[in-house]
Amino acid sequence: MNDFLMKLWDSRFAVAAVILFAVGFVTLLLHRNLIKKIIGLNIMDTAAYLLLTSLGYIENRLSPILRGDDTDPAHYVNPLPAGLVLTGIVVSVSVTAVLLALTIRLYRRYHSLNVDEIYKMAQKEHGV
Amino acid sequence: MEFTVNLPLFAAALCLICSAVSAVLPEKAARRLCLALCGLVAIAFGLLLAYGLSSDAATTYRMGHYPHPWGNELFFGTLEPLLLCVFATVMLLCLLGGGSHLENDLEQGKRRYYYVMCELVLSSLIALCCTNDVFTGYVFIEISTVASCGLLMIRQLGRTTLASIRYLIFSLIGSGLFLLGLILLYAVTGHLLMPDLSRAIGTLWESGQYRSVLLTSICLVTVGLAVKGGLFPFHFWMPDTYGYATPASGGILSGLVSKGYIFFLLRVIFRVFGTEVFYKSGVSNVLFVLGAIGVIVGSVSAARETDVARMIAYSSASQIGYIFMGFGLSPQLGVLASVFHILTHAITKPPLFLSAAQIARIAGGRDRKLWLGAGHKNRLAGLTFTACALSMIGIPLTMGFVSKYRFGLAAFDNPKLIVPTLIVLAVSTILNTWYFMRVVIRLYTPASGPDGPRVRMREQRPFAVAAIAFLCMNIGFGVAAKPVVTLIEHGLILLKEAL
Amino acid sequence: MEYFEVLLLGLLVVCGISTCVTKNLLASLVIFLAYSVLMSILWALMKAPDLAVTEAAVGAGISGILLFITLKKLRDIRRKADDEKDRLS
Amino acid sequence: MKKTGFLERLRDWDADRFDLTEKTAGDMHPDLSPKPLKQEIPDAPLERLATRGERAFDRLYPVLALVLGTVMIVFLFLTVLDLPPYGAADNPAHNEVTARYLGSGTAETGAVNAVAGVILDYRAFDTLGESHVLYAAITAVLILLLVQSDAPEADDPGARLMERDPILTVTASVIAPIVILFGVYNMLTGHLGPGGGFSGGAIVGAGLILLSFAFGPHRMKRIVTFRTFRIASISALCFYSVSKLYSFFCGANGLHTIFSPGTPSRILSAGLILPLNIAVGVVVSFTMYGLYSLFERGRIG
Repeated sequence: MNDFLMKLWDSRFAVAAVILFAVGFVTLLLHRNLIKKIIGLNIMDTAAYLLLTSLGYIENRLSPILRGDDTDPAHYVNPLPAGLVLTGIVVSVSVTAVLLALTIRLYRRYHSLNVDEIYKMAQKEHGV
Repeated sequence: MEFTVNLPLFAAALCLICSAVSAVLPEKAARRLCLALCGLVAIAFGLLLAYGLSSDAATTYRMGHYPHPWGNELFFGTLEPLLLCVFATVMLLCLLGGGSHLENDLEQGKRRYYYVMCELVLSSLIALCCTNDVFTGYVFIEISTVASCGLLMIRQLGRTTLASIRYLIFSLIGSGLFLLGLILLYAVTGHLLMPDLSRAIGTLWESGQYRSVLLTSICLVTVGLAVKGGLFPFHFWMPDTYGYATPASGGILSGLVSKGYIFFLLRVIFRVFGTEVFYKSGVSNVLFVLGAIGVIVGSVSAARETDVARMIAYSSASQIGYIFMGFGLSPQLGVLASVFHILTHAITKPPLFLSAAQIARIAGGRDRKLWLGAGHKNRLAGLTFTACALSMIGIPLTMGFVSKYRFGLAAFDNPKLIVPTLIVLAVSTILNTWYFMRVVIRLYTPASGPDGPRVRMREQRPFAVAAIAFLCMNIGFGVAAKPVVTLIEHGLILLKEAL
Repeated sequence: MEYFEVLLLGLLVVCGISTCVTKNLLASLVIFLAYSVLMSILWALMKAPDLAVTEAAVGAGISGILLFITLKKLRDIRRKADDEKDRLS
Repeated sequence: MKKTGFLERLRDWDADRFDLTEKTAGDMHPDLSPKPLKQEIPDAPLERLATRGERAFDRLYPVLALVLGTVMIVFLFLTVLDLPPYGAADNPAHNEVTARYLGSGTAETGAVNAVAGVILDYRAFDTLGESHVLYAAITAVLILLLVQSDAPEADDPGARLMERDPILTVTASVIAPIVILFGVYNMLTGHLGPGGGFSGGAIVGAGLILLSFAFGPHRMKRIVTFRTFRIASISALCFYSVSKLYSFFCGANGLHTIFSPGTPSRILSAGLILPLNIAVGVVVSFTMYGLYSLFERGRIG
């Protein structure tokens, strides 16, 4: 038991990230409301980024902004995950914008945010 | 000749630059630029293919000053140039053949953005097929997702907007899973470049360390890309997506975009996990089962559909099932059949969408009941539809026959799966014949009413050019299958060995 | 310091779950912004200042603005539709 | 009388209130596109009812998804417990790759901020793709929301009201310049400290949005029009692609580039990183403002 708790403590960030990832995933997949889906997507993505960032952290080290002549890699945390996450954040904000624009268009036409309702209406709809 | 290896970089960068420039050009110029770009890319990869064949070795191309554990890289042997050459040609022909529909379906003033999206899709296809770095793959997957969503929703109907939001949501689920898989891989290996990852994974697998993390990440990456490609339980966005988009987009989305993800998955299997680890992990069996179910379910759904465009879209779902089934069969003949089927599908599906739209225009709708005798009214479109339907069924001399034959051969590569594979092949061929022939027979049944106006060749010249080119490619690859198969075989060996 | 981290993590999970289950869209949006700010603080603690700045500007800033504007737009559309319905009936 | 208490107003945002399902699809305003498009081919299956299989699937779907979610949590939970511990120095993620980024990063790229060096020099292809994701997104939003006719301003009563709000105007005129200045600073010193093109651009974009809130679209036209938006972001993107093409090409063929790392920790150093940060910043700031403007008004500027 103690062993398990130690493990849990060692990977606390990963555990939190996984819980958030699953919450976001289920919201994105399950929730009927489009706005909620979008928020779920954002939570899923940020949870993945949290996991990635936590991989780069090393205790008692400095942030990866090199100070003076001190270029000893053993003094800084890992800069690669931060770079990847930076890229990822841009991607998720772009996708969020597209999804929101699509939501506005759908709402203008169907006056609903519920995907199932919209789907039913679209099937009933005549012609265009 | 040495300069040829720079061509993928130039092609990708040119696509990105053109996509930016297209947004400010007049619409006609944007269209010409996009067509010219597709042609150029096709020629560039044709040259690269010739270079690859003459040098008989794969090339690792360093992007920038830093070699592989540090910087980005491209990797290409003979398979990638072949696929990209075909993809760029198909895109060119789709845009050419669907041109008249584009003018009807797209709002004036926004047409140039269509070409922006096409160029972005092409750039992401190049990057996905050539990259040697998994994270670059992730970024370009996202470009491809957003751009293909743009191709879909630019026809501004209620249905397409709805279809694009569903498509986008499923794509994002897929890329989220893929990203998580990458992160787990990074956590246990510390690498992102394919050769280093593969080496690290090999060592870890042998030592048995982090076994569960490796297995989970294999599952996540495969499932993520399979969701994006449209494997069975995740295929139901397909009919709306492909069926309601403007025909050129339907062709591009079903023929090329999903193939980009699938080919990237193939590269990940071969160059990151390694075929041994992947086929030992058991994920391949899941792929086989889902693929086989997908083939049957897709065919059954297609047979129940009366709207021809949606029927073709469901048939895409079943073709994708074939491809994943091949992945599940075996890393040699199975994958070979799958790659050939990628080509088949890319060359056969777009003309089906184009000719269906062309026939629907003369017949007054896409419901097959309206299509009575329409084959006489527009002979070329009828002929194209019929020929491509025959190719989908698998009549000799067409590409479809070769890929079915290769799947049959591949079945004997995996003794446990001979019977199920053959049953699936037989059932789906029967269903294919049933639903395609039903439409074709209707096309050529003389209508009882008065003859309507006929569409002549010169009224649809761009479509005629595209259709004839597609048919020539189809028959050409079908007749000369032997060298193509050898080429793919060789390319797969290069892909695996040049780590 | 570690306990502060764990506290933040706990809050993060609570925010993440509650933003997904809240019925009210505005409330869930505000919670989402709190989530983004917490995330940004965590990244600052993890010695990734670039990410902290970016997440504060993007997650809590731009995404928030876009979501708010979307909600406002949706409400305007709904009101217009309601007015139309009242006029018709 | 309509109650306007806080809670009552909050109720206005309830998720269910957005679903006006009593209306049928028939009598809805198809104000989806400003101009009706020429439509030749009616979409065929008009009264296509869901097949039985589809309906069964609809019912099973929530259950399936929930099961899937639970299974996923359990699997991932078991997996991450096996991950290397948080914060340890000997994790597999800290290997020779990182060592070079940190050890020779300043000498090779000239950037003091190792993250900037990684994303704009070592792994620049990713970042090139990333800015094109943003570009694809703004193009998609343009397709969806751009209103091409000159819509009357009366569409937007909120903006006019706010134009007269003195508190907002005064506050914004004090704060917005500071925000924009900070964004520009952030953009220009991306190679020296935390920040860079993306975060700086987002901050500048937020400043522009604040200005637009306060002063309304009319006065914003002096700063940003559709023309400036297009020219600035497209030339920045082209500059980005061309310069990276040049540096990739030189790197791959072992040629000497005209960009040198310079003296680290100077403002004019780090070769291409500073110009690239500026280009990314321009793209991002205009894109962010453009997104806001499209969402709010259906046009840019």
